[in-house]
Amino acid sequence: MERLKTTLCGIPLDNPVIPASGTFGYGEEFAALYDINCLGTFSFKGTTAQPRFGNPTPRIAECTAGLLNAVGLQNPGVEAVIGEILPRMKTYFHKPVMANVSGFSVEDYAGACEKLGREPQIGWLEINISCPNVHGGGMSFGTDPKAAAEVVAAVRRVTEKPLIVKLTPNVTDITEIARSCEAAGADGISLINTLLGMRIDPLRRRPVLQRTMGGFSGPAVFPVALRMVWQVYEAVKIPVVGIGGIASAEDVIEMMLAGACAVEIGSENLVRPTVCKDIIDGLPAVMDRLGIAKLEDIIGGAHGWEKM
Amino acid sequence: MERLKTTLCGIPLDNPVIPASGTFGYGEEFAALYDINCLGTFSFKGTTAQPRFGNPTPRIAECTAGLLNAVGLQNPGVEAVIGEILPRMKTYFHKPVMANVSGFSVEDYAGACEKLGREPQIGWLEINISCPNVHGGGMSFGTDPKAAAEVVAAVRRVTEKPLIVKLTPNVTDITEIARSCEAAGADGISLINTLLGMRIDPLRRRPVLQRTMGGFSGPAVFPVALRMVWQVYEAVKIPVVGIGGIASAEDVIEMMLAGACAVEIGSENLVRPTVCKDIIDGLPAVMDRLGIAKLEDIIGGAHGWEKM
Amino acid sequence: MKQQQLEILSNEPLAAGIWRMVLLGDTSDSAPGRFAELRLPGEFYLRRPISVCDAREDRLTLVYKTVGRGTRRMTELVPGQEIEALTGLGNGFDLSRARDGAVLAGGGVGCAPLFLLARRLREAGCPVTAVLGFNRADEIFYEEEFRALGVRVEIATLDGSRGTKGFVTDAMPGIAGSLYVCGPQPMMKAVWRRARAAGQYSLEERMGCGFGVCMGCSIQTAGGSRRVCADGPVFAGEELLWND
Amino acid sequence: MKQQQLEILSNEPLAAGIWRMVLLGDTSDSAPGRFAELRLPGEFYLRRPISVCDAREDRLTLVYKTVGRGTRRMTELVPGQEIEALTGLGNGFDLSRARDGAVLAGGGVGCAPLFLLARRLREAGCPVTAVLGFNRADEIFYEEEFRALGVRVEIATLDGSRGTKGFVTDAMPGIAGSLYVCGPQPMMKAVWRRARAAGQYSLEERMGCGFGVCMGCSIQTAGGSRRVCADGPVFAGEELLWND
Repeated sequence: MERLKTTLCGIPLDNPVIPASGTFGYGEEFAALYDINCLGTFSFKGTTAQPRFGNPTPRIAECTAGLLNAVGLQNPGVEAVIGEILPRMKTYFHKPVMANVSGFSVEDYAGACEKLGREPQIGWLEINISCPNVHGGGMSFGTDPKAAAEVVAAVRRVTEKPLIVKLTPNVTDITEIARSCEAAGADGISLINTLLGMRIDPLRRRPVLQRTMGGFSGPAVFPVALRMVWQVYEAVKIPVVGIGGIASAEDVIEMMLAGACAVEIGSENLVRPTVCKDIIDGLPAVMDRLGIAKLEDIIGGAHGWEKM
Repeated sequence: MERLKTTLCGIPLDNPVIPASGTFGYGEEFAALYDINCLGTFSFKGTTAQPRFGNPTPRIAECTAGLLNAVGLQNPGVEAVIGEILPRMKTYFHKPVMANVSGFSVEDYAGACEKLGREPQIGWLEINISCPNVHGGGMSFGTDPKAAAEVVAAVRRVTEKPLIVKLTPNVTDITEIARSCEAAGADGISLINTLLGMRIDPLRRRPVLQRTMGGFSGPAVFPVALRMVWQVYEAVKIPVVGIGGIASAEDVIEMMLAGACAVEIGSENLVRPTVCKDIIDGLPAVMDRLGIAKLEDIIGGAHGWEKM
Repeated sequence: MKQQQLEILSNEPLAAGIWRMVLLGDTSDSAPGRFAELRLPGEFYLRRPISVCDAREDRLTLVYKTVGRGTRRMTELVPGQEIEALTGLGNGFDLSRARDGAVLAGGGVGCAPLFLLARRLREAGCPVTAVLGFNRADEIFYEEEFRALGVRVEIATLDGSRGTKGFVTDAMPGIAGSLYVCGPQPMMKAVWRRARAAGQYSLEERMGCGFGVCMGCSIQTAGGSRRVCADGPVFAGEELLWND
Repeated sequence: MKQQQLEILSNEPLAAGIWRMVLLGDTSDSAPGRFAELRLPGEFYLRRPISVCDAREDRLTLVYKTVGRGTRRMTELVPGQEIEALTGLGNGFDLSRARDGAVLAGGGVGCAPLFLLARRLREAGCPVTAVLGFNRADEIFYEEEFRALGVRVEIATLDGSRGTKGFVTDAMPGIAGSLYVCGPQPMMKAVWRRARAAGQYSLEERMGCGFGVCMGCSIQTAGGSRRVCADGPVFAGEELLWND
């Protein structure tokens, strides 16, 4: 449908709906429920240079309108992703896919990105400098503009593929990090990753998560995500992908009005497995009600309202 | 009831339940619904040196499990609070009360605190260095450890009353600010103030709030608040007051297990006006179910669980 | 203010985009111009403020416009369901001002609170004229109900599909007696410009609590800041700053 | 996996802290040892995984323990209500392993999934012994239902208020045939230590999605990492790392 089309770093998308990394696996479980080729694309499970088991359980805690996770980047490693998973993915997904990459050093990121960047099905590399669930990795890059720039610059040198940097919201000034990534050569910014959160089991008098804290996501974080998308849209010129608590077609439109050219849907996939398809199917009727002809027309459309 | 008693900076409280500033006015509206002397105490509407009307409307936006506000410290100013409001308050509230103070300069804070500190009914001064809804004030003190320390030190010089500093969660490292306030002479830390958030009206294609962004509060923020209370409890030796999304007796207990010696209840007062009384009444049964004899026994009780 | 459980007796469309809900409960504090705050089931955190359209014995009638997710959800509530409410909120209209007669000017769903006002004024023997403005004929509601009270009714529609074509002001007779106004901001401003007389205006504003503590709905007036929910929603025209 | 609306037919207490819910829907994918994820009304974000206790034609029986807010909320659901569910989750028990006979060891609410397993085994003509352990006599459920299938039932209670005093292991006969185990971690560990034989163990773990995508319930096994929800919940005893 023409009116849902959008573009992400030069690559056209049939629609702006992208399942977020860590909530969609490699798409196989969802492909059993619906044809996932209806998606704009999807961002597959965060990949690291080496295979990782992740953190001990419990890794999950429930919250009002969301959940905490402390999975800790469980994945089979970049070699297995390229050797085993991508060949299989071709059989059920026929569009460019987004590879989400994490690391513990600049070299980790660059190494994994170089390898993944060579794979033809990979359309975008999404660099996760925001994982709160691993020691000494991920999030520490995302809270320091200099460290973030180093990672981006190193990855930039090893691939021509569009480079999207996924930011953590656990910072005082998100625009500082975003600008630093743009200056270092990023082609896009996606945000937000999870807020650092915690729950305690009052009966056992200990944290619910074995790792004490975890990443908080779900509809509860939507207002924080929307605010940061708005701020980053004003701070950088590269495209912004909105992530955080999206659960309906209306939420997608709010994110796009704030400045997102596409959106990623995370937690909601876990509790309503067909949510992405439902949102794509539901968008035209919501657009009609709101007087929106084409989604591309409204990207950033709520900025500058004071002057109207 | 003996088992609910706690202590805040040396002053005994009948229970840990404290309505939070900005959600309880000066208590009069609630006193019409129930006897507010059942409360531990309450923190009254944020007071500034000069009267303030605050921001233009709309000042309120709804969110999943919470709301945004951009009230902007509307209050009649410290002179009117002392001259008109406190004399009336004596007639319906018979316990020490907490005065919440905001400002736009170090002198503002010190001036208002000096005056309020002399009032006999004021038990604690709660310095709000975290208001996101005013230009050049509040939150900028709360995001910089040095500026926070300056405010605290200045207020410390003008009053002997217990000084509680209310922190913003919109920072990369909450413990840095908390330690800085402790070093500057604070007697306690209360947290969290609101998360900076935003909503957009998709029909009118503009932010819902006239001021674009506002403070996000409600049950949605509880996991973030709990995490920060946990972190600050480990970072400082002074008492911690837990604030953020508390809506039930179970939430109070979770906060106390994380390290809070008392809690403030905010947004929930707006939608369930009797919530504070309901929680106080409900605590004993919940404590029975969880095997808690006295609330004071569980403060910080979930720390060190790994060693057990 | 009273916190109570109300039982839904009926909930049905009244006109295009306008619904009526009748509830069973204590209506002793539901005076003309006051409102109730309803707690909706589901994901809605804040209550919904809805003004009282009528209150008779234990029947509370609320008329509402479906504008967002919350009011759309309200249309799904069915008879027999209970709904938690704060009732008796706001100051309400001052009826003692109306002596020789009253003119009631309503715009759209703002006509609803004027109904209980009209009924009470008529019961006191006061002659009442109601000027009711709508966008189109299919949005008109309660015309016959007003007439049945013995109220003179003038209708205005923007597209001319019924009554006078134009705004409420185009259908307003010369002001005779007290003026009571409720409707969208531009409509009330137009009435104020036309009348420039003492009159009571019922405002609408996004609210947090609805009972005066959050300062979410504060406005500046000639007499200082006022809370629309607790000091209003009804204000004297000369108190308001019309920005003109 | 199937996403479907189930209608609640009944929901009642079965023993101390143990409830049974019978639902109407498609049970074609509800094999022994599998589970359903229920979406609760209200403030609960994650679904609740509940293992299948019985499935006959269009009746799905779930037995659950009230441990937290979610399961307490479940007890408030009433017949006639619809509940959204993902059904047919997990691998389930492998019945083909049971030839000469089966021993089923259950602890507390972990006895529930053993019931459908016992029924299917008995229907296939397999002799079945069920060793059911509880804390106290008032927590025992389904003892007669197991016996009615022609199952030999041994009861153990921790406080000795019924059957053998002690753990399930204290009431276990010499293992004859295949072993199927479901219960709390310490109980399963005790059974494993006692048996050290091939056996199938049904694990419990906090889950995010329940269908294999969030990696919330991953465990390390002898054969590498496994997702309890999608690769399990049933694992061979020798696959599991018992930390002993």
